[in-house]
Amino acid sequence: DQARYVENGQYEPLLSEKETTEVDVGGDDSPLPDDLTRDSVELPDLSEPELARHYTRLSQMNWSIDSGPYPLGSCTMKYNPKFTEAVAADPNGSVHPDRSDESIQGNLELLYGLQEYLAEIGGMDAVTLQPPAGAAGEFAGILVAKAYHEANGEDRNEVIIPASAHGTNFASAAMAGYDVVELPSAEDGRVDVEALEAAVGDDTAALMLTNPNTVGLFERDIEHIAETVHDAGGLLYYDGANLNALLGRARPGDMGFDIMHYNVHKTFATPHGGGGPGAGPVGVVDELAEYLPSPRVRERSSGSGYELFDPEQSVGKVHGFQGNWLVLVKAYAYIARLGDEGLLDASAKAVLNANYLGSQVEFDIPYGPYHHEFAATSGEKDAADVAKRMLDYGVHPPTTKWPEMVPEAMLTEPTEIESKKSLDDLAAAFNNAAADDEETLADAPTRTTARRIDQVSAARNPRLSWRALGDDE
Amino acid sequence: DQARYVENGQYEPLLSEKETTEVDVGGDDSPLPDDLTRDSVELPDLSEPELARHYTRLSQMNWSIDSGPYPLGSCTMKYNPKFTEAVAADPNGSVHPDRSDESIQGNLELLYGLQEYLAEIGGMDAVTLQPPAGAAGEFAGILVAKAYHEANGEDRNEVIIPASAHGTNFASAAMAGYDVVELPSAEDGRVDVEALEAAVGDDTAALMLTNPNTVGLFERDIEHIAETVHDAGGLLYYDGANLNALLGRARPGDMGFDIMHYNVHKTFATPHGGGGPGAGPVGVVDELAEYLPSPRVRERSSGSGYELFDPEQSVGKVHGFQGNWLVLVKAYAYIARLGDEGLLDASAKAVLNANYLGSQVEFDIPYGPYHHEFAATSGEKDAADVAKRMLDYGVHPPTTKWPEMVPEAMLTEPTEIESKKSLDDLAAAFNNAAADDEETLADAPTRTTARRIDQVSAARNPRLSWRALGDDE
Amino acid sequence: MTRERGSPYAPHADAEAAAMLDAIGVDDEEALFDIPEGVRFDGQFGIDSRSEQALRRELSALLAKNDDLTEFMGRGHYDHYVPSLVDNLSQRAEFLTSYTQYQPEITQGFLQALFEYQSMLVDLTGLPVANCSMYDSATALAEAARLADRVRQASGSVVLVPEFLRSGKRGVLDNYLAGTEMTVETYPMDDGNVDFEALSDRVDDETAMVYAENPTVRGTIEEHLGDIGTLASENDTLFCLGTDLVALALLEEPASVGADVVVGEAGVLGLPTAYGMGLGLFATREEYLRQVPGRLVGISEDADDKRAYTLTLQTREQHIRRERATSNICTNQAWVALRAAIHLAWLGPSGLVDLAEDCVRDATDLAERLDELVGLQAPVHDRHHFREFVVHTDQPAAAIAGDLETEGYAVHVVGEHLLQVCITDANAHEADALVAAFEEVL
Amino acid sequence: MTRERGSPYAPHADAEAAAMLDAIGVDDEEALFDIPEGVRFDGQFGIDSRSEQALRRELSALLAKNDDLTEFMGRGHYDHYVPSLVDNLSQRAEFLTSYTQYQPEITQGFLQALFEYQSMLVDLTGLPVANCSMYDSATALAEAARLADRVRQASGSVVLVPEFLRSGKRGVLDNYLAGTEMTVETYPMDDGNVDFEALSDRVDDETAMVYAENPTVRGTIEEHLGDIGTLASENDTLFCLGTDLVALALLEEPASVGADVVVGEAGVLGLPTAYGMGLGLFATREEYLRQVPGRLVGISEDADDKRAYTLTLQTREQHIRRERATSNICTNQAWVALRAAIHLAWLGPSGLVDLAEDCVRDATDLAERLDELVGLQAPVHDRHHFREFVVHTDQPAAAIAGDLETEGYAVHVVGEHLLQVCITDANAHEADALVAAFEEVL
Repeated sequence: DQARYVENGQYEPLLSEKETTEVDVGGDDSPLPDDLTRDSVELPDLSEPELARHYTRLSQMNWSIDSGPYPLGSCTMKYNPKFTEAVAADPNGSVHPDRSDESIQGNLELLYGLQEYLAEIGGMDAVTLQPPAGAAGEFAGILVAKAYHEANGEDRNEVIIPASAHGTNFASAAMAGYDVVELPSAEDGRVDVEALEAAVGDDTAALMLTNPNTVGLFERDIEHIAETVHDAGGLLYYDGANLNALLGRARPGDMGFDIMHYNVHKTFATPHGGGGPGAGPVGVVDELAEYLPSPRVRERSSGSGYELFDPEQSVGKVHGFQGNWLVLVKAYAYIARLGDEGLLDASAKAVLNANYLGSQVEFDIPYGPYHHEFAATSGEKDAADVAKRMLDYGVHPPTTKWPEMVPEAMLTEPTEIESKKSLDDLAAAFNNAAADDEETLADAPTRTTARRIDQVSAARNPRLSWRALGDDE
Repeated sequence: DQARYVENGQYEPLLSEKETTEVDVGGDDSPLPDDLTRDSVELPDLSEPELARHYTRLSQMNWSIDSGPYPLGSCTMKYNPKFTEAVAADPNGSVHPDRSDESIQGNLELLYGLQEYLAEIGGMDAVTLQPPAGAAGEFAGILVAKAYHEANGEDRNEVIIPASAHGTNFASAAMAGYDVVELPSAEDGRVDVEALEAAVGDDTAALMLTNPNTVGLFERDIEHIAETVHDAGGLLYYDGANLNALLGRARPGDMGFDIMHYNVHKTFATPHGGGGPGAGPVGVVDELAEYLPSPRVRERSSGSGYELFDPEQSVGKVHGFQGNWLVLVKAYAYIARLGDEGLLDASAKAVLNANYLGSQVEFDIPYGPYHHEFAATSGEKDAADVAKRMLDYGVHPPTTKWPEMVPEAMLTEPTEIESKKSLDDLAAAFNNAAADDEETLADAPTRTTARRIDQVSAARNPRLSWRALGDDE
Repeated sequence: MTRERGSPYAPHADAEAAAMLDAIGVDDEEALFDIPEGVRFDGQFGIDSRSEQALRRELSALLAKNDDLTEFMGRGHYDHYVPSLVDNLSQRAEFLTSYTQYQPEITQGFLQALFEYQSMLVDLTGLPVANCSMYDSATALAEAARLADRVRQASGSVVLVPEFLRSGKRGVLDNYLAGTEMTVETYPMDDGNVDFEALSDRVDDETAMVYAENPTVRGTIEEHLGDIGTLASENDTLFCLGTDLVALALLEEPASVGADVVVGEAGVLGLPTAYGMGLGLFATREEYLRQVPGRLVGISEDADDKRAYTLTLQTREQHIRRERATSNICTNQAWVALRAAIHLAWLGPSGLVDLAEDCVRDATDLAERLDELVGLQAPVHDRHHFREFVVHTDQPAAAIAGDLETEGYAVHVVGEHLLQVCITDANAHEADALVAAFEEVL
Repeated sequence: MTRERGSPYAPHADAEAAAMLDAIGVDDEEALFDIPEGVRFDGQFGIDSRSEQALRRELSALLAKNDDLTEFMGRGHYDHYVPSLVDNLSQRAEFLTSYTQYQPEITQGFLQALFEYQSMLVDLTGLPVANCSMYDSATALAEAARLADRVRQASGSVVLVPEFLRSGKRGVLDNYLAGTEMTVETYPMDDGNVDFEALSDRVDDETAMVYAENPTVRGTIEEHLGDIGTLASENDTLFCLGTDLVALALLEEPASVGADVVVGEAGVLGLPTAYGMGLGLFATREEYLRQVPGRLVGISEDADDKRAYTLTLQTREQHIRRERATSNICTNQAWVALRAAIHLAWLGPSGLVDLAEDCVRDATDLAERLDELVGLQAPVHDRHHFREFVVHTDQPAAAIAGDLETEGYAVHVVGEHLLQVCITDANAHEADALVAAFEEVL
């Protein structure tokens, strides 16, 4: 929060605008003949102090969970405990993926432990840690379903997904080659059971569901839903994005789900890193374990030590190696730090916080009772404008205009880490923005690094590298 | 640089304003009888996420060398190489000071190596690493001088110090029990040799000098000065604050100095930490080595390994243990990273930068030729006001109103780490402020976290802890 | 926040929680859970909570169970020295603990860093579009094949890949294409390079994409890239080149050899060995822009007409286009891209080229030294090498590798009598020791 | 910044340096040096530049030469587990790489953190003024004695210190008083506590200050603090109490026992074992405010009438008052104070009290267990203990300590037949192993 002395209309010049050098490649001193090398390389050329300042400045132009509330609905932005970074930085864990099992017993034991923790938490029988993100987990999970059906000689080509589901569900199912059947919501905001009954059939490979759903409601009919899908020969897939609501109180496996993924960068507090890396382990019931990606970790039959193994009918690989190791280490550390009581309390406080915040926000919340998140509606006001104005009140706004079942939706998930005071500030930001007039909203934000950014022209005239900048810029 | 939503007139509430708890101490579960315990403790009581946000926010309200230019004259604010932190964090170096020499050969070897490096760089024969700061080094050095004179049966009670010297010189000499004789500057800004000749005598224990002096001038008459002091039986003390100007080009030992301290948090780039810790090793010529603080490190007579030893006529201790170990490690790493060529280049670029910046600044610079720093004068304008206005131009201002030999002084030391572009920005900040009218200057700063702060009322009505805050605040 | 039990990262003092419950109008937290009795879980996970201190000790001891081997391993996962600057800056909470940049006005910093990452990939590949990350080189290759599926002009549905391809990469490729019409076939290699004649025979109307690597997984530098580019172009098929961020600085520029898509590993910079964790680089031609998978950062202006950055062309992505998205990718490797960018910038062009040249020199030297040992022939392929090379062993390779492990060194076994050895700046100082260990075990 | 040689942290490309020289009007950098020929140095230091990577390897190997001993050591330098939060936040460049807060408008963050540190010391000591650091507990004690010299009402010039005082502390005290009229004398101890009767006999008009410690350097908890306070007050002499940040949470509050100055070690929190590096705490009464050494942060308002922090009462300091300053201290331990404050806040009041109580419990338990071993009697002093205690050994203590070192444990030798053993949360998990090691070597 120092003086921002903006020069030449840039908040911070690009590395390329500071200094670049073009160096020749090849020639007499080169270890390679010229026909195997490029001619030259031009790249930024700065000293370490200049880089330190550049990135320190950039960081100061970036919101984070350590900056303040970050209540993006369905994103579960929790505090990332600092000690997990120290654990992940342990050089002993820094090994090559082709090392012999015998020589990396530490890594294997940790991964095995995490498989066990996750299986227990989700009520699943077997877990793979390979998928490097939630969407990769979905894809892996759907591949498992596909392999299962194919092994049973069944040709099922549809995956049923509620309209309010995360976009990745649709994309992952489609990537696996499935036709997507979209399921409308019932009036109460939950799965329309009749519509589901009508939709399931011989073509149904799976139903993908998150629970609580994307407006925070528990699918009360989950037992019936499961029965319906199972009776039709389909499988039930659980999108773990909202698992933080249920820790220790309900488990997807107990609800009848056959496959699930875990978003460790949500539920288990691994840092989101401005977009990743995450990890999306997949858990399945016993019957599906043999289809999981390969390799997994198991105890050696000798009873001492661990080994990698390929599940018998494995779908193969969804990552070139074994996924995002550093992220998995942090997830393990988080789970072990909290233990049973901590996990139980995390979801209790996450739900308490959402409900308290909801009670303080003056916008209407059409659906309830909600758990870890709620979808308010900004009504007459444009939700995106309200969100921009909230920036001026020193908080990050919720997810806006999604899910579409709520008009001008503001999907809000404070997580358990916010204090009452912080929630009160957040509520004030909502309510102040609600009280501001249209002009103020349209003009917002005014107190941020950058003012309102023109998204349309960015897409219409894509400039995606510094080479795309004209000389006049 | 996010929205600053200032609440209740505070940029960031105090920890105590967020939440405190008073817990009872003693009672039945206490391991101590109540008459040996206090009754209760009241302290801030916050969760880790709240603390992370608090201190992240505080940090963002703080200028640093990674924020931009920090040209405080005589402070030598260099970039602090990040890798030195990793070296200092090595758990193997984290040992108790009472460990046996045999069991901490790593620490001892590093300290010995640093003693040797520093001796070589300063042209000194023996070095102690014990003083935890520059002023502590001065004090230790003056104690050495005192012990030397006493051992020689001489009763000398005066230390001569130029008027332009650092305040610590005066205070350190006084702490050691000396009367301070202040030496005026000659018209050319250097030591007034005639005045010195008049001042030295049987009472002269030492002359304390920095070279280049505090307006960046090399004391051209240093050989004559040394002779004068030595002839009178006094010793020559070198204040190492400005050593960065001379690395590899001139050494205090070669100039006739008998004692010197090194500011490793200046010359050798250890981070200043918002005020410390630093380290102020002291080097002396052979004749004084036996008086150095105890213990020092030497090679074992067996030729293998290192040991601590007490110099025969040691002045004893200036720190409870062996000084600021973590700082010394970083200094060693910096020196070894640069090596001869790097050190030589550091001073070349430090002097180049000061001279280039000086050539671009429109304020008058009365004294020269200067080396690593120059003292400009803001003339009719109040130097403190100009400095406050420079904050608005996105840089840290120079040291102001000191040394007093330059009216409205702006003592400026950019160090070697600034690029031409950065110096141009700095010059622009000087020159823009010079062009601003009095009212603008008096009103400055306007773009900073806090506006101009009232220093007088802070001192008149000291409120030094949160207990001193009234209920209305 | 004086609380006896529960999450250490939930700040609620008991009194605070009570006030909140009161405001909501319920008696306790359990009343907020709308979970049918039948699916309630009232068991225990059996996970003991440990203090931070105990846990650090426990996990440190756990990871210390790994044997402390000096690795001379590569084959797609490489170790280069990562400067402290990278750790220091990337660990800043504003970077590490931020989410995807949905509100660009307060995430300009990360957006600019990703834009700079994209730009450096553009500089290095010569292709004008680079996304801001895929998971790893395997998924990047698979996404390239899916892009080929979407953009192919002809009816071709065959993806041609080299005979030598890591099984992990092939596995991912197969899975990503399982939902398409595309099939994967291999073409032969000739002494560690593409068997260009054989490849020419294979490319026809049915070919949707040709994939080649430089360097190859066996460490050889490919000598037929220009020919492959021409071949692909003549057959209206896509040429996808696999490489990495260090190799790019030295070897032929992808654009100059006609590459349509460049994929590979960018985590060679910024990440130390991390048990296979990676960073997939993905760059392509402008004409395929709207078919690119993953996130793109572009330039725009804000209401003050200042340059600003934003995620752009999001209509390609899953959260908007859903089942018609170019990919399902959402969470990606943004932070690893940030690290790679810092590392790249720290090296600068000279440092990067020097590093790349050493990858050739050191591999050449080490191969020569091993070749001098009785019982070893190296390199097996009569090519130039980058970082790694294959060694023929007279004795069974697995036995030698096992013995080396006992000596404290890890290398790859890639055939009954074949080892693979990788050398970089991270282990070059141990080269003498490795040679000595080989002498010991032979 | 393509340059072949020189400082890696100076950014000048050759062309840039040339342009700058041109602007100045000289031909080369050497022309800028106004150094007489006679004192020019044209030799070499003989220091080889090493790359960051090589240097990290080299120094890692160097420090690995230290024996890896589990330490049960204290005597003024203690180890408590430092949470990762402290490292993470204190390493932020804005804190670590900032200077003293001479421009408060852009250094509010550090000023507030130091103000909070001062405030927590005030909370813990009960005294209204605390500075924001001395170098360590030894220099803090010495500064207290100098303060006593400045504020003393009577003619007294004797500083009374306990018979058991670390020699380092005593040495610093002697040096700091060498320039004054003050002298230092010792008073006897009685079974690890102050021999109050003997002390009473010693205190008279000549006494300027009485110094006592709680806990003492032998780990005993002092039982006569209130009496000492009264004694001092009755004799118009200053009572200076030495303690530490953890002990303060549990033991008698300094203000309540009449302490005029509190000194001691605050680096017990925030710093791990650091070869004796410390953080001197210094708190005193309001009436001595203008005689306090070191930096003070106070509250003020800015031009917008908002609360703001600033260094204050600087006229006490060397840069203004020069030879009449309260101390020569300039650079202090600000960053260590920041770390201590974060650690303290992380613990919170309950955590801090728990930690302090464990210092009593664990020391008591360990002493009991060692007492059970044949050949050891512990604790030697029949007092309550905090963190550490003295053990009598039937065999020579040095031999036992040497043997323990061979077993991997370090303890203090404090007499021919006396060892001292310190236990904290940092080594408590090794207590069983220590007892076993004792059994082994006895």
